[in-house]
Amino acid sequence: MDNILNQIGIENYIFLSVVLFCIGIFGVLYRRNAIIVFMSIEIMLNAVNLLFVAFSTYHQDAQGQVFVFFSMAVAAAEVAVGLAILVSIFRNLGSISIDNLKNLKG
Amino acid sequence: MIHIPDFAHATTVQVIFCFLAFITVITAFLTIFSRNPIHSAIYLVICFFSIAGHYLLLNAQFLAIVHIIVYSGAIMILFLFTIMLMNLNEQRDVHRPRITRLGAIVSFCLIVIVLITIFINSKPIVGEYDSTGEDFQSIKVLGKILLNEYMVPFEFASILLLVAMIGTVLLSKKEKLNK
Amino acid sequence: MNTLIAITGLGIFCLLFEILNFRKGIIPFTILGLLGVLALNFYEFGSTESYYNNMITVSKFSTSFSSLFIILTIFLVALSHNFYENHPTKISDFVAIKIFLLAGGVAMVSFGNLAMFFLGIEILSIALYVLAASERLNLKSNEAGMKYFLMGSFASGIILFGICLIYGAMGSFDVVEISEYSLSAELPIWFPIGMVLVTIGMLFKIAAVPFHFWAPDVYEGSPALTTALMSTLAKVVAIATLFKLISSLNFIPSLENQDHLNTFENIIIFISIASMTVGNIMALRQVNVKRMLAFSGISHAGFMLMTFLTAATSAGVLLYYTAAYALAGIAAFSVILYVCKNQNDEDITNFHGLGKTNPLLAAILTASLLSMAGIPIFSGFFAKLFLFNQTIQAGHITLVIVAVINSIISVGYYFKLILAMYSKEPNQERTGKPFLIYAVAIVSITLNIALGLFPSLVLDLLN
Amino acid sequence: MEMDTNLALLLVLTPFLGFLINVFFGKSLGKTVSGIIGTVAVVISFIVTLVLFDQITSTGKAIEVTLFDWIQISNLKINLGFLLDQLSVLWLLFVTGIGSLIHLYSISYMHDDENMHKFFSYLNLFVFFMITLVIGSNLLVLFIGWEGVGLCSYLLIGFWHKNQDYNDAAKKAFIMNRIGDLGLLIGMFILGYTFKTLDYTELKQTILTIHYEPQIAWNVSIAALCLFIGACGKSAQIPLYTWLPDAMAGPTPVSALIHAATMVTAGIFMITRLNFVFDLATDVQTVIAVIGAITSLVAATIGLVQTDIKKVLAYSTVSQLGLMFLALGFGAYEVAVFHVITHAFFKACLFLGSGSVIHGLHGEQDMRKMGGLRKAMPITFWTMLISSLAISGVPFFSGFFSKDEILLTAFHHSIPLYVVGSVASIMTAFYMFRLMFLTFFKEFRGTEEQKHHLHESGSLITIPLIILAILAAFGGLISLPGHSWLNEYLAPLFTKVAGEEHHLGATEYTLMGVAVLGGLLGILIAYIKYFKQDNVPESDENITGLSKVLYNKYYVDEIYDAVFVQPINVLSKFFRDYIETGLSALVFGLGKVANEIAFQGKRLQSGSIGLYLFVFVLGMCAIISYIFLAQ
Amino acid sequence: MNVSTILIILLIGAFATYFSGDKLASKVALLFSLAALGCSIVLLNNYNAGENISVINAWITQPKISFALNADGLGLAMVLLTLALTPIIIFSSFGNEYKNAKGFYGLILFMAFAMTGTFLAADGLLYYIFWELALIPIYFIALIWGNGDADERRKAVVKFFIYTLAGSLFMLVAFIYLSQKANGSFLIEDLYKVELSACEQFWIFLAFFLAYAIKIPIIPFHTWQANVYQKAPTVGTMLLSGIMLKMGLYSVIRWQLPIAPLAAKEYMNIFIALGIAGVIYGSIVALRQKDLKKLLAYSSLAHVGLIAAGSYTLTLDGLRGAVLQMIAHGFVVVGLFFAAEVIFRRFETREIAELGGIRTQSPKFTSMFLILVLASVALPSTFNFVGEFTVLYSLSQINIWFAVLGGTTIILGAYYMLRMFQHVMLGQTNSKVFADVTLSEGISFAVIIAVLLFFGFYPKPITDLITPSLETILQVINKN
Repeated sequence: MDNILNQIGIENYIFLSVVLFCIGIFGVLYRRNAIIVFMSIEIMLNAVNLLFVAFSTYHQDAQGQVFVFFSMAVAAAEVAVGLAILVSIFRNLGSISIDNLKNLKG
Repeated sequence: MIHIPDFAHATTVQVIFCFLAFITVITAFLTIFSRNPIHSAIYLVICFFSIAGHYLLLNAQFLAIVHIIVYSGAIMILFLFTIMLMNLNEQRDVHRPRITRLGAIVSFCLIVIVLITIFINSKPIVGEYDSTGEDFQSIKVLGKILLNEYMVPFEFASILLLVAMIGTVLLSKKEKLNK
Repeated sequence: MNTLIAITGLGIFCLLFEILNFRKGIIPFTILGLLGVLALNFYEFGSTESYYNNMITVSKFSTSFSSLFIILTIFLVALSHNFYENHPTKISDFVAIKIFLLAGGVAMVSFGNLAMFFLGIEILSIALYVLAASERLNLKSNEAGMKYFLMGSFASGIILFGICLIYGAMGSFDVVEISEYSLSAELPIWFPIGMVLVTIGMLFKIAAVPFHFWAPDVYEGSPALTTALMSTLAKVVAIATLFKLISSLNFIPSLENQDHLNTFENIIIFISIASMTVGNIMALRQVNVKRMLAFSGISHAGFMLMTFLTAATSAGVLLYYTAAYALAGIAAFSVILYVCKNQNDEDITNFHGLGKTNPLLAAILTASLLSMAGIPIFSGFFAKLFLFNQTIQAGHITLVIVAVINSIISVGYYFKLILAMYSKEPNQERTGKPFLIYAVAIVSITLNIALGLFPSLVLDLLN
Repeated sequence: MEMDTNLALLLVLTPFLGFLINVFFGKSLGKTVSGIIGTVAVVISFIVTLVLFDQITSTGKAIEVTLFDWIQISNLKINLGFLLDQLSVLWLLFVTGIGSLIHLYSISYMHDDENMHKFFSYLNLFVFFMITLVIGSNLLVLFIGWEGVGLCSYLLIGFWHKNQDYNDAAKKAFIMNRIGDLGLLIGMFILGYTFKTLDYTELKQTILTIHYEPQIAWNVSIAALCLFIGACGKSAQIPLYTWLPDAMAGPTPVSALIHAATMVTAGIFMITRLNFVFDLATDVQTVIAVIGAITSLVAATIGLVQTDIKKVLAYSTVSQLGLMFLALGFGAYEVAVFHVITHAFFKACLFLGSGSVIHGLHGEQDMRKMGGLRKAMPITFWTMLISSLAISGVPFFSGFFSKDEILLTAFHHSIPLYVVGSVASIMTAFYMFRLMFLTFFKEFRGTEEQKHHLHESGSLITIPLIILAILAAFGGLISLPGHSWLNEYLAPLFTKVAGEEHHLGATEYTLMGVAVLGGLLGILIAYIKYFKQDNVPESDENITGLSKVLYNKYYVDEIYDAVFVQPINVLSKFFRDYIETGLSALVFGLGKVANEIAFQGKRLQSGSIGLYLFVFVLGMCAIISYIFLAQ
Repeated sequence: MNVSTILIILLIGAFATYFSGDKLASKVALLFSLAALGCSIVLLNNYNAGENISVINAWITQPKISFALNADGLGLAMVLLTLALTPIIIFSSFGNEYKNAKGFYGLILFMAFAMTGTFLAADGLLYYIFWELALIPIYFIALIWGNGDADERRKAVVKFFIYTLAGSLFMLVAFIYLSQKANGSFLIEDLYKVELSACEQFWIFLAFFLAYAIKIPIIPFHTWQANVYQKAPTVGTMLLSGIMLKMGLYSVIRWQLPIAPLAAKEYMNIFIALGIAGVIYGSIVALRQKDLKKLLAYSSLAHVGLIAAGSYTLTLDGLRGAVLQMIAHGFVVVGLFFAAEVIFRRFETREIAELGGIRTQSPKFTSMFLILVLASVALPSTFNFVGEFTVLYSLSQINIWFAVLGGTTIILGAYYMLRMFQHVMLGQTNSKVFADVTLSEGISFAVIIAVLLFFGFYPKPITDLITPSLETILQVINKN
């Protein structure tokens, strides 16, 4: 079976995931809505996952794909905990804008 | 060296890749720029699907399925659920100060430029990508690796999920305060 | 490996205790269990083995740091008794989370595969997010949890990206393999980039400048015991892990091969100086003790980073420094827990007149602060001494001089607290002498002083 | 040898013992007993001195006593030891002798003072230190005594310590002395460094045998100059003389003993002692002569217009000391010593006499309020008259011989200085008789109350007066021109052919005549002005012109105050208020700067996650680009 | 028996005092301090008999740090000074009531422990540890039992602590650097043997100088001094001025000069000049002080300036004079501060302007005070004269102008001290009652005065004790 990377090139995958990763970073910085920020973080993680798979193909090695499973587990756990925190903030504050979280400073 | 796409002689795979990449990037941006969180979530789902498409393109079918199940199926539902629970709509989104946006854009450009430049400057990967022809990404192989070599991390991931579970319970459980 | 299994088992037992409705015994049992684990860990000391396809490698480094983590966890669990008095239904959760956190920490220093490292750091982080936000009705706690979570998962993303690039370069997650490949001349640039990204992520965890902003806010907002945990256990785990990453992946030799070493060292020096300076100067104006200790922790992170300049030989120094710092931190926090119980905040005014109302605890807090400031006979002094010794040996005398100047600045705020205790009039009555808090404070400060009197005990473990 | 040691110790320690007894038990012993103890202590010393004197005159050999090593300095060895030779025994004679008389006098004089035991203890301490000064075998032991007598002078000037003016005077005396002491110390350092010894005998040996190089000659000159500064301080020479008149604040016996007869001659003693050093420094000798002459003239002019009886005597003392230095400057040490002795007699007598007057008037010292005391106090009057005649150089009184020798010496060396000295002598005669006329003649000008109580003092006061008057009258016999016992006695001390006996030729007799005439002229003017014309000095505010300048002592005190004291005080305030505060602020400033940075930094720590992440990303970019793009 | 016995006695004493309770604390502390003094005298005898009373034990292997206490004549002399002054200081405080006396006296003994250790330590790091340890007790003594406005006091004390710590940390860096040159050893003999280039010596010298200049203090590093002296309780002031300053001066002789002799020789004149500038500056500032303790502080500044100048001459006389003067100054300054305390006990003030007229009420006290004042201005026949003379003599060997300028202390010292004496003790009888000195106060004074006068006439025992070790140090200095 031909390696698909011969047609696309690993660089392109790297660029794609770098851009995607950076979009995630951008989202985190750009949005004040905590939910969207969470989503941006998910985009970052997915960018990495994509790269893992690409590298896995590049090395013809399954470990990269296995790692993606762990990464997914982590993402799920993070989202669960994050949303739990978000919910309790929403209950206390009535808002999920991270701009309202400025009590601790100085 | 950067691979300049040669659209005239593009293979199918290349066209699909470009298309998927385009969708991924656009929907990712749309996720961020949408005013309505629900729209964001929808765009994100599309984005995840396109990433699953990439996985398929890379011949990682099992992973693509899992990806769709976990992300689109579980995580996004969790998001949507929360959004609806909080009854968020676009009016709720507070005004973003210009300086924030500027900062975000600046840092975005900066990091993209830096990373891309580094990768471009780096030694190009020369030659053919070797293909052993061995099966390395079927469910069977993955299962073997995951449950043989990676047994400990696999178990350890369960601890991670356990912690997340306890944590979530801890954060949401009401209790009688005996003060 | 056995240690890790034992710890995990202990965590699950803790959860079972809740089901069995045996809350009262949970803390004594856990402490006993942890002592058992500690013994087990000692038993493992000296052997160099790897388990399960090299997922976990046990070495002197990992066992000695694990022992330190276990000891710290014992103290933290002991402190939980009084801290969670008002949350009887949740106590098993809290204890279990701490135990799992310890498991994450142990995994982080004994990883043989980057997957273990990543999972370990995630367990640690998620447990910390939960603990930070654990006072669900307290907005400050919520905010702290949220901040920590957002920034922490951001950092996790970066670490993950770094791991991915390392994998891309090496085609493996195995530490041994990576360290072998990393010495080869034909190395894609992905590897150093990946390493740098992982390093940045870890620098965030240890709160080094400019990735430190979360620390003061989170330390201030979190429940005091969580702050104690973050500033002692979590910080120590992170720095030890980063040290292990950099040294066991042969990162520095590989940089040397590619003529990047100089710039990398400059970065370390810069971050170290910046952390020390920012931490110390910012701490000067703080009135919240937890916040002050957060900045102090930032500055100590700067000091600890100095060991990276001599990574080949400085593992013992790092162990000593972290032990000295963490023990002093535990002693300080146990006093803070006592003083600020039933207070809204940890403002420095709460400490007024402690020297009169409670001379023993005041003395312990003073001793721990003096240790952090690096005054002789406390182990903090020897830690700095060995650190400076190493660093001067490596020829970075300017860095040492900056560190010295920073030590001087640090005295300024440590003494603010001491002054408050001894030269102000007491403003409140404190009753009760909770046994466990006293015990933890006394034992930890005694250990600290013992380390100071016999530094070779710890220092020679890793030499 | 053993015997000598014991004698020397007895000599020194008896007054010290007296001091200790009076300090610890004086109060409980009662005034009279403590006075007697003090006196007896000095008398014993006097007797010991007589024994020693006898021994010295018979054997002609100096007695050296070494007690133990005192200070170790690498190339110097300093013993605590005594040297009893002709010079020191001679000095001891009048120190202990006059000391005994004054102690005796004080028993009566101080009887009304509640702290009489203290007075005696101080006096004894003074005698102790003075003896130490005189008999020390090296410069450092001399220095013990030197500073010790300064201390006693301080204590005794400020004896009436409730009056801060007196305390000021005491302090001034001590500090001016200390300026001199520094000179002395420096002189010692140079000597020690050049000759590796401070012991008189060894020093003399070394100097006589050493090979001369310009450097050593230079060192010796500087050392001599420094030593002379020391002598200036102690012996009240220009520019360090202003303390002596102020020192009259102390009780009169103190003025007699310390500020006339003994302590102030320490400078002369020291120079005489080190004559072999000064002989090598001829330039310095010239300086000494000039300073001595000027001092004698300046002090005499000031003395002309003073109205305080003790001040007159004080300036007279300064003037006479100036004359002694004049003699020293010409290397005529024995002449100076001769004048020291006669001066001790008549000046002590004058002071004690004035004390008697003051005692009789219950503390009044202003001559304008005296007058006509001749009848009420005949003994005082007669003894003082004798002494005044002596100081004025009236022939055949002791002062005539000694002063004449000085002027003679001066004439041989330098005519201008001779003239200055002579003028000073004429003035001396004038103001002394001015004093006599104002005090003892005419009508009493004080209050009725005082007049009522006028009486002659008791026998304890008059006996010392009489003895001193006799000595003042006949003391000159020890060194008659042409046949000087004193010169022979002192001869072993000097390196030069001792006291070039002035051939008594026509010049000498002419000069003698001139001096006598000058003295008589002074007396005559005083007679005309204050007896014939019945002038009384104006009250303070009416004094004008030159006499105002003189009355105010040429404003030297004010000048010193403005030039030295005030600047130091201003400097002190400046240092205290600005430099100290500034330095302190500098240190605190560093802390403040750190605090200010912290304050600004707190604003950066704004609590905004966006900002935090922004910095995070920027930091990350910076690190990555530094590592990978910086090449 | 070796010198560690003294340290053990003092350390045990500190704890025993703390646990003996408030009532007994002062007596227990006195007892232990006297025991330590006795022990040190026995050791002195043994030392003079040629017995080896030094200790050396391995402590930390890597870097090589030993628990090495070396008792040579110099060290013993300083230890004797410390241990002789400690009982006096403790005894002098019997007239005061202190809150929490057990802590107070415990800290005093602990400080004596640390200072003794500093004087004995023969390992750079051990020395440094003791040096720093001595700082902590005095910090608390000044902070808790001090007087005056609490805020001002805090400021002064913290400044003092940070300032002195700042200096000594640079010394630590120098030590580490040196040990590296000495193959990881901190032992003093090894450090003496290190061959350093002129440049290295310069920096090391400077690092040491910073530590010592602040501790001694030499101008312009003295700004902490006057305030702390004023604010600290008198016991603390006595400890600081009587003993702690001497730690700095001792260290100059023991550590700084032999380790960096080239630099010491090269820059000798500058450092002598600094010391002498301190003499003049301190004296002038002292003139116009309003507070008695501050005045004494500045006088102390002047005196230690002279001692420092003497040490930097690098001559045997200079060193010997410096050591003699250190001991003498230790006693005098303790006595003077005690006098200030005696006045304070009766009048509750130290403002010079508010004092005066004490002499009529208490001649006994006046005499003792006067003797101390005179000793302080180095009247011959007091111990101080011996020291000052020797120092000035050594200065004159370097340059006569140093001696002249340094000698101004004789004049200016007399000026400010007598001025102070006049305004504090003399003048019209004070309207407030000045009770005569009590027996215990009298004993303290008497002991100090006896020491000063005895050694003023017979300093030989001390000179003989210190000279051999000073000669050894000079040999090290002049080795190349």
